Amino acid sequence: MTELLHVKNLRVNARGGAGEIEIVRNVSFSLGKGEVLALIGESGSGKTTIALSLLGYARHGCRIAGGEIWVDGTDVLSLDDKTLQQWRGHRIAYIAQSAAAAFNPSKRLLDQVIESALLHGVGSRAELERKAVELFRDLALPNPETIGQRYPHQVSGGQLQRLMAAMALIADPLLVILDEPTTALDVTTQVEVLQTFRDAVKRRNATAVYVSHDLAVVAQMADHIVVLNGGEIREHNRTERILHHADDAYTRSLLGAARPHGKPKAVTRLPAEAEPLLSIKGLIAGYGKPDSLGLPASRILEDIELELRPGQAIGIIGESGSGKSTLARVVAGLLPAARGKVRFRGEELPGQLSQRSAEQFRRIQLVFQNADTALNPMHTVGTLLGRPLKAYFGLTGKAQRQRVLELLDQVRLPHTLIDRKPGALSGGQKQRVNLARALAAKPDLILCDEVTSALDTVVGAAILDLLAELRRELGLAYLFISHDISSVRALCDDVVVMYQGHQVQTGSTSALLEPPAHPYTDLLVRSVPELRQGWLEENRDLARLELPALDDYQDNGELCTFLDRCPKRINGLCNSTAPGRKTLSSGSVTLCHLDEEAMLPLLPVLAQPSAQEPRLYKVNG
Amino acid sequence: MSTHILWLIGRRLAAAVLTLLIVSVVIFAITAILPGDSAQQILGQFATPEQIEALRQQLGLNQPAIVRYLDWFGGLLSGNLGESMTNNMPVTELLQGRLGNTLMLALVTSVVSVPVALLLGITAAIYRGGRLDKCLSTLTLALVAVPEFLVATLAVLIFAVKLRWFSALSYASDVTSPLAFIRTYTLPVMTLCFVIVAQMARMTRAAVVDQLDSSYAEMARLKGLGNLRIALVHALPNAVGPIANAIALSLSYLFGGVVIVETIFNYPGIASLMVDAVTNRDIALVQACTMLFCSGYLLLVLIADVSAILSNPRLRTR
Amino acid sequence: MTDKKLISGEESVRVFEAMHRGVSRRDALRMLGAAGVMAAGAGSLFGSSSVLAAGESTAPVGKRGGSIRVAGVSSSTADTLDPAKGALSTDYTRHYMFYNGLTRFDAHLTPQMELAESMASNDATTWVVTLRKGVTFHDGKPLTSADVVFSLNRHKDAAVGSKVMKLAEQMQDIKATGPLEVTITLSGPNAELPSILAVSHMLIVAEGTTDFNKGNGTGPFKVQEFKPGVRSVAVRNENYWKPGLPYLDQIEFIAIPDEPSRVNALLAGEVHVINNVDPRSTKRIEASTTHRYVDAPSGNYTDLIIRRDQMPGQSNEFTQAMKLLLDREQIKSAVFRGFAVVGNDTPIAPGSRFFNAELPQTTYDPDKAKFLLNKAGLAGAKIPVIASEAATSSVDMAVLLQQSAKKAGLNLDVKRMPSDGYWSNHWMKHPLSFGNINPRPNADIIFSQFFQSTAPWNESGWKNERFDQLLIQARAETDDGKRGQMYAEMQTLVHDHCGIGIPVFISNIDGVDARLKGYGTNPLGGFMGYMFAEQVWMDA
Amino acid sequence: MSTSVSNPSRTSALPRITSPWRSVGAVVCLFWLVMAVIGPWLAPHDVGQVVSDDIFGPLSAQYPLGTDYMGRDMLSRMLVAARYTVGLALVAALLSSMIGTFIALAAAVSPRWLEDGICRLMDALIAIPSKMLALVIVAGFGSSVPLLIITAIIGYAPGAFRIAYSLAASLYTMEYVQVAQTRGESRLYIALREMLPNMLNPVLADLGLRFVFIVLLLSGLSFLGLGVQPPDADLGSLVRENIGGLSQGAAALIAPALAIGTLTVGVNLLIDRISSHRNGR
Repeated sequence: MTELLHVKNLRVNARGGAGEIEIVRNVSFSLGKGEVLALIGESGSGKTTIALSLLGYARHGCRIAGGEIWVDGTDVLSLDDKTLQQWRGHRIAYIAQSAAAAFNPSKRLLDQVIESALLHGVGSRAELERKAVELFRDLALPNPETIGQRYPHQVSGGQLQRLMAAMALIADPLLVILDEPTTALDVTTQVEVLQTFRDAVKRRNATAVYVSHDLAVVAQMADHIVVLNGGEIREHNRTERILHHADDAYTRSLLGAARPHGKPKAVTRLPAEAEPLLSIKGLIAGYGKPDSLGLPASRILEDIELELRPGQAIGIIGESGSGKSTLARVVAGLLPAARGKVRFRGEELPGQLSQRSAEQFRRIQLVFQNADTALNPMHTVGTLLGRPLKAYFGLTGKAQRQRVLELLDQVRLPHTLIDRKPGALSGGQKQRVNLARALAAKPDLILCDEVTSALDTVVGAAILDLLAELRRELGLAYLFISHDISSVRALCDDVVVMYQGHQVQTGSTSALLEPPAHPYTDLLVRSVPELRQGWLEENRDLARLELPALDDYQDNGELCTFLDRCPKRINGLCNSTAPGRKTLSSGSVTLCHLDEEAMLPLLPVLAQPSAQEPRLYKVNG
Repeated sequence: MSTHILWLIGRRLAAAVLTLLIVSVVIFAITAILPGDSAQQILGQFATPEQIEALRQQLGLNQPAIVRYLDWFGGLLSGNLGESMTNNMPVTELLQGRLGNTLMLALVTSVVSVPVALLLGITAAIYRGGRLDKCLSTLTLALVAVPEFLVATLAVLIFAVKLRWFSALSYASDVTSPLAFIRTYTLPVMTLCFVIVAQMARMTRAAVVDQLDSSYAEMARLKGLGNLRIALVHALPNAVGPIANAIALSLSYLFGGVVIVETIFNYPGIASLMVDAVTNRDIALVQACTMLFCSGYLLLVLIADVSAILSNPRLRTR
Repeated sequence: MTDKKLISGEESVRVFEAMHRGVSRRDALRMLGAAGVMAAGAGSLFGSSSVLAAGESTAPVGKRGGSIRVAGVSSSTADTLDPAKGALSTDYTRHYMFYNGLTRFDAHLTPQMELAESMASNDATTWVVTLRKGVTFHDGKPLTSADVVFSLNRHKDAAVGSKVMKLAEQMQDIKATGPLEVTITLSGPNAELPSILAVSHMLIVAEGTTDFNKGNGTGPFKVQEFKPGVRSVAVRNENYWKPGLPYLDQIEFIAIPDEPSRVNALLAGEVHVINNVDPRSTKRIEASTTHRYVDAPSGNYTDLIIRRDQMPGQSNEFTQAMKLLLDREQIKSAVFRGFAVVGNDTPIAPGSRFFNAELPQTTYDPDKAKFLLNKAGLAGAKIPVIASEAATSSVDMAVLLQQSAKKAGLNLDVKRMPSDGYWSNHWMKHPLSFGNINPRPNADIIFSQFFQSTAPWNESGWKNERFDQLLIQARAETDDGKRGQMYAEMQTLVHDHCGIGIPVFISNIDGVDARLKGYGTNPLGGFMGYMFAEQVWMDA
Repeated sequence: MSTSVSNPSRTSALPRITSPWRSVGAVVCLFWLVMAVIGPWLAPHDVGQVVSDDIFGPLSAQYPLGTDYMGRDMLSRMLVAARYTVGLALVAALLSSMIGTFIALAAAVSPRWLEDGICRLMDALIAIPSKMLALVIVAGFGSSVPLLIITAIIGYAPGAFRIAYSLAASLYTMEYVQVAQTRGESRLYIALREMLPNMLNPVLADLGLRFVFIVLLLSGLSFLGLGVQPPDADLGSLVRENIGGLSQGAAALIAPALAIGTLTVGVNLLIDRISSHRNGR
């Protein structure tokens, strides 16, 4: 196989406060024509920096300090600006992580897709437009003829990502660079996009560099894997070799973290009749002006029923937009419920913050997903943790400091951090501080809103472990909101699956993950890529589900919200009446018309996960 | 244009009316507590108390301020801006010619300054961090700091007195040919440009830089587009919102803020009319001018907001 | 002299020049009276107008044609074409373009017959004014006695808001005693009536005029355009009653309040005449070959007002000390760059009629002032002194006074007030402040308006019985020598006791295009005493 | 209404400027600050004293900055003027920024109706041209130093409000603010401790421009015959009163004009440095 890409001793420096720091050190690798190479590593490993270097580009504050990058016999780094411009988008194409951000919001999609090729003289506008439509069709985009006339905000995230691929492929580049192209997508969408990417790459016999932090995804796409850490190559090998016989310790730790965390921790359950800590009944909430019935214009949560006993952990799982964070906001008092009752320790929990008692404030703590925005960047760790101590317990001075140090111990942070500001902490440290702040209140209930999703796999796993430990030590109850099934599984006793504001399934964690289940739960669980090659091929059906035909119907807002995507929908039933709650034999409650038989998987699962290759329930992030 | 935008404009107009109402009360209150009234001002240095009393009676200044305000307001509702106290001319008549002049000066200044400001701002943004950017930044800052009467006087001295290229005075009524137009407008427009270009350029730069730092601009670079094309075709349309707002703020200066330029070039505009009106305590005229300035300002901001919406397909097509 | 039956323009000049030189008042009155009596029957014999014009100017007769642009100092919506309301030099200048008075001032402030053919009185109390025949207003209406009665009576109506209401009140009765004859009865004798009638406010408007913006007068120019606060355009009145006048076809009159801009506009050739030139700008005008400046000494003064009815001005020593602290020479040189005449704390300018040259000149003497202040117990006191741009150069003068006062151990605190509202809110209302008085045509008017105990504008609030008696006596005194003595004594009283310090009389400086001819000076003010319009021509 | 499209980023109008430039800013500011403090004592002559017959005199050993339109020593006048301009403009700029920011914070944490009311009132004040407002106030009440400051505040605090409000409104939706809310913190605490520290950078950048505007306002007022009481003057008035010397390029005119220029550029460079320093931390 001819060698298309050869990277030799690549070095990239970043300007820092005290001179330059090397962020990519002597990286060398090569890639044959028609092959796919994956760059994998955690944040800060230099994988994106290397990918951008392949285009002769370094971000603001960085510079390519040395090395050679040979693409098809030309050293990209030796090209002048003009020629480099000609190369980019023409010979080397780039697919960015977040298509939503990488498309210009104020220009039509088609114009953006063909812009680069048009400028590089690949063809006339008409030719290129024709070609774009071809590509759209190839990439399984709906309405390929007209979708190009839309603006970025008018298409979904998965479609944008595919449009980005079309933009990259339209000039038939020698080399395609995919930078975490599915990371920002929901798990069910990710499968579809991965399928189309894989097909498009295979069909064109394109050479690609695939950047990702997700081994399971990479396993589906790449022939070779380069494992990066701290700007250096730790291991470079064929995919199957890395997956099965990793040489490097670091690679093995990555693989370890990517595997699901052990079985749910056995938690001493309180008797069922114990008074629930939190109970939610018939909750409806949303945003916008209330109508004449007092219902908000835009309803986010519909008829939520939930009971959380002291010390229990309930996972709330669903895609973005499913309303899971809104639920946390209602409980925290940031959003008053329009209907329904929320009771805490047997007392009704007022919807307005101003009506809540100091005790209620203290007993319920909210931990946000993104510690960057949840921690005031201008306060030190000491202040961040000291304030709740003063507010709740009146602790000041020495006593306060003492307790802050205890809290740092509790979240396994060194005492030296006490005077630092969040900006000087790592992502994991920030999340620990975020957690410590909640613990400072000695709460009964912590609302965890996607607390691990912004973190690297290894760090996220550590936070999960910490949460589990704290729960054991302090008897905390969690409302654990996540889109990541494996973290929920690792931590929670029960799971609530949400879809577009509806609670489609509720049950114990173990019951949830096995059929029978709500068709959406089924799709969700099966869409998580597994850490083995060939999984994507086996699950082709997930990408293009054949949906049973439906007669015309009118949605009065009460029909099943999953109707338009449901592979098991029943004409005449699902499109005419609202689904009701149903208890399955496993104890799970679903919101679906189907009976248990019908809920069994549509297709037999071909390959059951083996012991060596446990299923990885990883949605994204 | 969707109903959404119409609805938004409608709401804005309603808020603008409310704002104007507040402004009129504020202005009336201020002029009411100013020492002296128009009777004293009209009669001047050598007035006798009897004369002042008689004139007050005649002008209705003896009534309480609230009654006078309501009178004025009633007149306003019936479309009557009132009469100037100093020379008994209807306020509308006094405004007529001058409003045209003010708008003309504002228009010419905008036509010159906006492109220049955009050019400077975008250039600085493209070369951000570079030497050119720093020079432009320091230069614009220094320009902001020069008092405009100095700029104006210097310009007159050089271009009108020494070189005799342009006219030292600017009379809208003198303009009969394009050449006369240039002679008349060059110097005041130049002075005003000095004042507002710097600010607009800085804002433009900031807005464009904001966009150039975004992922889509990086993507455009990785697609092989040149700096200029990225700035103009990609960043600029998305920076329209903040830029339009900055331009609106700067241009609103061209209504009320140009009193010094009007004085030096003897340009009969509304700003100097208002200074007169304040001096003469001519409340109807003060109110009318203020209402004009504020309406102008509110209108510009509205236009800026609407153009921000129109430039953003997400808002436009909602 | 008394034999003369007729009085020509030439002669009238002679009469008033004679007055200046000290011809007895009675003689002069007789001269005028006789002429007036005769003129009633022999109006047609009155010499040609050109003779009258020639009498005023020795320059060669000018060229007709041409239009000029003139820039004054202020323009606002308060600009008016109603002579009664004229408040500023720009108003006066415009009024003299469109209207005529019964009399007019010449370059020596001597009243000349204008619309009046004659004014006759035997007792200086009842005056018979005979009007010129065949004079028409711009709208074609002939001038009659009714117009004069209307014009003069207006001033007495408080609702009109006339600026000369006080002055007009002495005209107890004004009635038409013939189609071209008006009889004015004064409340007391006043031989100065002809000069009172020459002030711009007394210009004659058509009977029943309510809208003055048309400027319907009998003057040399007609209104083509009048926009308050913007400009006025005056075009030649082809039917002007003075044959051959005016010379110019058109005068556009604007205002440029900013002095440097005004000078720039002149030097750039945008305007042909400007007034109120800063003495510092004369060098620039001098440097231009196509321009010149006209320096006109005047009776205009900016005065330090020491209220005698309040502390510390109640102290004679303090008042004297303040006058001694005015460094007149420095004010003349530093503030006015020499374009001023040193004053001696009396309102009569040196060189004017009745100027008391005997009075010892007060000079800057900080030591004596210090002694006086110590005596008054005011050493080291801190006293505010109020000034404003509204009173010409008063701020600079106040600062210089502050410096001088320091040497006498007096701490003055200069407070600059905004021009806006200065006259109504600050003028004469503080123990120490500055005022500014424009030139008045004669000593009687100045003394009556600003120094009589009962005068509303008795700036310093002093009360001097002797002065008040002398003022009344002087009006009725027909012997010129005696009158001169009276005025001299009054000046001494003012100099010694009044709280007014007049450091200098300020010259008016106009800037003119060198092609403009016939441009002279007048002590009344710039723009040839506001009356340049019909006298100048372009020699292009 | 118009508070809506206020992009906070506009406040960071200053580009990052590299280090030698930043020290220039600090040095210039320090220079002027020192001048403001000790300047009047350094003045060789009294500020109102006529020392020379020569007006608009050139630079000379005797009068290092020449003489002014009355023959006064320009150096002495400049030294006094510096105190006024630096002190007055600095105090006024600081106060307007502070007041604007605090009103903005109050509005952001207030109930909806109050927030709307405050915005409307501020809008009205912004809509009135500041020079006009200044004119009306100073014309009416004279021009003492406190009144000049109040005038500048009324004129410029609404502008500061506008920028601060758009910042505060977006900060109010930040998660750490929500955390504080769910902790039951008072509005005052949230405004002062959670939001304010995060607004300081853009508010500082805005302060720089506001300072420039206030210096200009003072000189503009002196053009209209208002401003600092004589014989003292601010730098703007010095430019104004000596404008007659423009045609001969008098030092009396150029010196204060240059002073204003260096002062404003210096202040903005310094502020730029402070904010980037804060960002770095």
